[in-house]
Amino acid sequence: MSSAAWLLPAIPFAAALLGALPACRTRPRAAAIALTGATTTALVALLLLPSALDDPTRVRLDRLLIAPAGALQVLAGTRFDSLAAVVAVMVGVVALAVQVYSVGYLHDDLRYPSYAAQVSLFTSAMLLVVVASDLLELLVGWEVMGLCSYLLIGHYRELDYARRAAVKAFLVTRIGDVGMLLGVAVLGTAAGTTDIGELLAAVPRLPHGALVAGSLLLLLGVAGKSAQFPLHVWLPDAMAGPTPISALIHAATMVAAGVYLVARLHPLFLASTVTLDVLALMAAVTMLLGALAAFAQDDLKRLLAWSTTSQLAYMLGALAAGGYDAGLLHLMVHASAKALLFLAAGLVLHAVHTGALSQMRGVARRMPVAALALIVGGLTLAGLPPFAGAWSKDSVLAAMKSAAGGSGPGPDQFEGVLLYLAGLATVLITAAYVARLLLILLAPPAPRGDLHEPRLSMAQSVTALTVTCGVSTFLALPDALPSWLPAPAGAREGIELSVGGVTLTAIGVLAVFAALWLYSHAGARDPVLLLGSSQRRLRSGFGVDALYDRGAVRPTRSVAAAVAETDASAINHAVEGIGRSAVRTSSSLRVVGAGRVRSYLAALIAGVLLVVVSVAVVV
Amino acid sequence: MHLAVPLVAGALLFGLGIYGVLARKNAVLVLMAVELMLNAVNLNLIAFGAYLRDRFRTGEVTTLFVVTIAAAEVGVGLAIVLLLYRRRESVDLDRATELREEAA
Amino acid sequence: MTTFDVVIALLAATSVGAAALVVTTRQVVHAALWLVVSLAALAGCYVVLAAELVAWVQVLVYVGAVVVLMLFAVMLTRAPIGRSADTDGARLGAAVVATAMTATLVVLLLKSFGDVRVDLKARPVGNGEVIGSALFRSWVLPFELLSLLLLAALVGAVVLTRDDIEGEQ
Amino acid sequence: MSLVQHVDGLALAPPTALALTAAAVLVVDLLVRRRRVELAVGIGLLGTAVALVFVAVLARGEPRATFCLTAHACSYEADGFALALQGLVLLALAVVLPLLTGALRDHRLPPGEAVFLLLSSATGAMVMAAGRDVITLVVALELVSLPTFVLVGLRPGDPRSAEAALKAFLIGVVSTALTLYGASLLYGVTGSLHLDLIAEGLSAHRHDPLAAAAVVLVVAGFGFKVAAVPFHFWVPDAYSGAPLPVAAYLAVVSKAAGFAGLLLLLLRGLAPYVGTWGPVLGVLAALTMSLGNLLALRQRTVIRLLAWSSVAQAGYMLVPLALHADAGRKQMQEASTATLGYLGFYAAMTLGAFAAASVLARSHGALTIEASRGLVRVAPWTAGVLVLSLASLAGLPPGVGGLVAKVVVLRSAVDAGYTWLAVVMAVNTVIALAYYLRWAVVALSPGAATERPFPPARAAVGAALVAGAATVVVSVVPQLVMRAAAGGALG
Repeated sequence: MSSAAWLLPAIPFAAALLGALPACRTRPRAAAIALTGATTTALVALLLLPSALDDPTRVRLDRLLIAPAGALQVLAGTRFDSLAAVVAVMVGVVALAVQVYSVGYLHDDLRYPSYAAQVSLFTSAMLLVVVASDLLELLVGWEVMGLCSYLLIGHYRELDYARRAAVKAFLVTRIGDVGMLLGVAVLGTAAGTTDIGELLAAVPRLPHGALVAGSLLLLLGVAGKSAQFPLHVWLPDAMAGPTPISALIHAATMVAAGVYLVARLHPLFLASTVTLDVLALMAAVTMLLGALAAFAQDDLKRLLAWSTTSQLAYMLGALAAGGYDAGLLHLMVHASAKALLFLAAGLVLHAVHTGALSQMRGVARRMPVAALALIVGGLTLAGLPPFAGAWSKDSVLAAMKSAAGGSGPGPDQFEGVLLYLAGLATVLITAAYVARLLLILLAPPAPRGDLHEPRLSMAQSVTALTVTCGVSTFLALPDALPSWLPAPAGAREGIELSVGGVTLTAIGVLAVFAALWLYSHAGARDPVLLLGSSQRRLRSGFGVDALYDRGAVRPTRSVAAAVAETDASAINHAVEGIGRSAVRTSSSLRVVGAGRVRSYLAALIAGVLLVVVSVAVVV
Repeated sequence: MHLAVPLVAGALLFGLGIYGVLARKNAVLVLMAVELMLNAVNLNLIAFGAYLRDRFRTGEVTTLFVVTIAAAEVGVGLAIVLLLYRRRESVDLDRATELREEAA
Repeated sequence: MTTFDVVIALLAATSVGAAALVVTTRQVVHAALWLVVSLAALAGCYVVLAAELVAWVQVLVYVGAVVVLMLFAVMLTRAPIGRSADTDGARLGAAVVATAMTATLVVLLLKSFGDVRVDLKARPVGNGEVIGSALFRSWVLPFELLSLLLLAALVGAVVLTRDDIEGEQ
Repeated sequence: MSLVQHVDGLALAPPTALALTAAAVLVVDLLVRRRRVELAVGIGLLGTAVALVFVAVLARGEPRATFCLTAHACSYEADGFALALQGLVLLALAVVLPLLTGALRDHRLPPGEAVFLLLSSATGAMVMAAGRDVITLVVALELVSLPTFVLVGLRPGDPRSAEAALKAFLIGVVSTALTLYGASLLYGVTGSLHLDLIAEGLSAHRHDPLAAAAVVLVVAGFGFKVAAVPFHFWVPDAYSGAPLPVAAYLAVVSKAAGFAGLLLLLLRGLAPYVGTWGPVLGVLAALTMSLGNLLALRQRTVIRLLAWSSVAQAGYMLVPLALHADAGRKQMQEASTATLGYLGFYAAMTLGAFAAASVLARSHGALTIEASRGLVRVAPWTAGVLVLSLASLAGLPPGVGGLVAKVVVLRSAVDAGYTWLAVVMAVNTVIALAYYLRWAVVALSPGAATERPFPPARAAVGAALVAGAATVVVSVVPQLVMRAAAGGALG
């Protein structure tokens, strides 16, 4: 039974391999392979779920490869518990929806076969992260995901900005990955193992320094993957990829991986207050920044992207406050809501051929499926009862509140208070941008002209599926999840739901809705105008990008400029993104290779002499 | 006998060899300088052998090996120099710079 | 100070002086001849240090074979017999590096072995028989390896200088 | 006392088999006139296989030692360390030899002599792994090097080949001279040239500046072989002047031999002076990887890119040797495992890249990186091997082998307390990513239909596939490599 967990990453991997074969590169075959793979994966995940939930405390380990003893103990295996089972179902279902949807969405795209294979690989990598029993193994999935995101975001490679966005995503997450790699090295060294179970068991006896350093470095990786400040800059640009990919990246994979890692290693993070402080601050900053930027966007997909950044910060904030179940509940709820919103957004974009919100006034009135999906997803995101968002948000806020009270696990009280305040403010701003989105898309009058819901039966059926599936999950999850996912020792047990809290939040959200509705009705104005001149600043995410641009290394800027002027050799110029200084150094080093053997010899002997003298003096 | 006498002589030979290797442009002259360096090694080995009275005769045996190594090196080295001369009509090391880092 | 000191100091000084000429003379052929002097003086040192066999090998192999090879190379590459300008390059840098290296080595050697005396009267003689048996009792492996090295060097030198294999016509 | 040392024939069997094969190739080549290339390479492969069988037989038994001065000082030991490296050398040879066929035919090189030289050099590498005294190590070093200088200069009619040979030769002999001078000083200080006896002698002279200088000097020749800064200058010039398979040999077998000697010398003979050489090697490792990667960034030709990459990789392999002054047996053992393990992964992925480059060289002539555009259309399998190898070298999945190797090395740096070195290495892996991926992207992107003056040599494609398969194997079951590396007890 336990070894069946291998199937989860293996099936989509096989689909990716098959899909990469030249013989399978025709559209129908590629679609058949991708869909079969995704369906089987989702089925396996669902089949594995009941037995995992029967006894939520049980961890099923299966170690396939056992590397040599001595210096390096690398165990590769699966670690399948209720957490992995639940997240695997989420990944499997969203991936299936995305694959089905993509068949229609990329109907006229010649590169569909490779795209489908890449999505399969992406799913496989995420599932490997989910079931990995060893940090090194997890790292493999983690890196493959980075690679796939690069390929998929850059899918429209004729478009400059798509290539730029792909390189940017890759480089920025890669910066985080370096931290991650070092963190794994530090923790593995200190604990003598990289096996997740053994590592967690070893947490109490780890030296404090290694614990703090290791967890902080891991946090860097989390920030990269889950798009947290200051490494959040890649996510809004990643919208350059096809819309289903945005759904996949934003809902179930990639960004969820960071949150999943923190949940997976929750006891480790809880053991280091410094790390929790940093995590709490990072989450507080990101959630506010993301929500404000989302409100100010002019572009539908960018709005959703910034919203993802903000909501991820919410989950991480919950985990920082020790609210294990609260964070994971929000992860699930958000995954369904975001998938729904993105797939609906795809329908709208397909109809109006633009991403600009100003061109979309009222379009959803002519598109019932999209409208329904938008309303369900939007209200869930805003946290309005009876949708599950209300419960998940409230439980997150409850966890933050206890952290602010200084009780139980979590960051220091100061950071706790900050986190709680940011959380409260974010609820209201989230309500505001959701209200704005809905007002624009649903406000009368409905536009005239040739506007209809695209005849993508696939897309419609998926949206319908997601709506039903979503609604049921939304209503059922809050009840069941805590009993499914027993919190690890040290974390807050269960979910604190208070009808009072939910009511208060709901009243706040409704007040925001009403205010904006009144405002926009007063003259059919976009609520964003409320921001006045600060809109531009907010839209650019407080100019963090520009700040990076102007920085000494000018990473993103030169990548962008450099990539723009070349074709497929994007990576070539990513070099310059890492730093023109590196290339300049490299050029100046050319002197040492000027071809004269006598200078080689002189440098050689002088080098030896230098070392001889220095060791002779030191000894 | 002062052990320092052959040792210092060896160090001087070694240094002269280094000078020759670095200062000479003619490849054959560089080879001669390398021979000086190897002979400095031999002088060291023989002097230390006399001082240590090693029953395995490590110093002298190693000297014989170094002489053999030097002979093999000279054989191959001169063959390479002749090859270069046939291609370039020159044994000037400073002119053998076709292989180099490209200008940016 | 013993007679041995005087003799060996004279021989060593001859060798070093000749070596200095090897690396400074402007005439390529002269350099080869000074090399003979330097190496022969070293052979003298070896005799004083009781390494008879090594001294013989020094004369036979180095002076007899290596230097003759060098002279051949000088001729074959048509080096000018008289003074030639293109023998040297950056001499100052070379001198600085070489002097620094020598000075370091001399200081370190004197620090460690500056006051060590060796009694050469009771020295164990290293004639052919002694060294030969030491060689085959203790050092067979590198000896065998050297035979392969010499064969490889021979084949290599022949391959490089053969004219008839220049392909790609 | 017998007149001749006792010799254990079985322990010596692998290098002996290779040396005899080398001689046989030479003789057969003189006698036979037709199909000389196939014959020479075929005999070479046969000998390699026989030697490999001997290595396997020895690996199943107890460690053996022979040519002993006393019970404790032997010149040759066929222990786990030696056998692991000998196995590596032989497997690499099995890829290089088929690669050589193309070069032998295209450039009309003398097949018998070329194979003979290659096998002699490999014999030196085999003995280097098992040698336990400085004389044997230095002679083995020469035996590895001298034939390769000739092989580098073997491209007839090409002055660049002669220049490459000259540069490699001069830097090689000067490094050897430094090593020999250092060895003579070590002999003076410790009274012996056997590694274990040197270690005893050095323990008695803890703080002798002369001994410290000797330690540095004696490492020089091995620094040349592994291409560490500042002995690396010959690498790009020699690789680009040499026939491609010879460059592959230099990058893998010759480098492996250098590391074998370096590990033996440092961890066994010079262990008491770890406080001296540990930090030095840390600095050298950082310089080597940084310089290699920075210069690789700007290369436009395949060979120079691979050359600088091999310099950078040598830097990574030196990292475990950066040990602290109080490092004990256990740490040294782990350092040896880490370097040896990295070497194993490195060999597989580098051979893959070189084999792919050989196929390219034949089908494109000019070897710029740009020339590999569209390779995926022309030769999909070769492109696959190339991309896999590059991903491995960069430490990216699916080349998990490279990732494991990097983690092992990184971990050893953190273990030894060299956090700064770990940071330098992490930055370097990011830089390296750029040039490896750039090439991979070019190879994968569609390009103009390329002209192909030659069809790709079947042997070269085969060699590429073998190397690619090896990379896949070490990526799927990295513990194979690590176990072999960990078996290498250093005495």
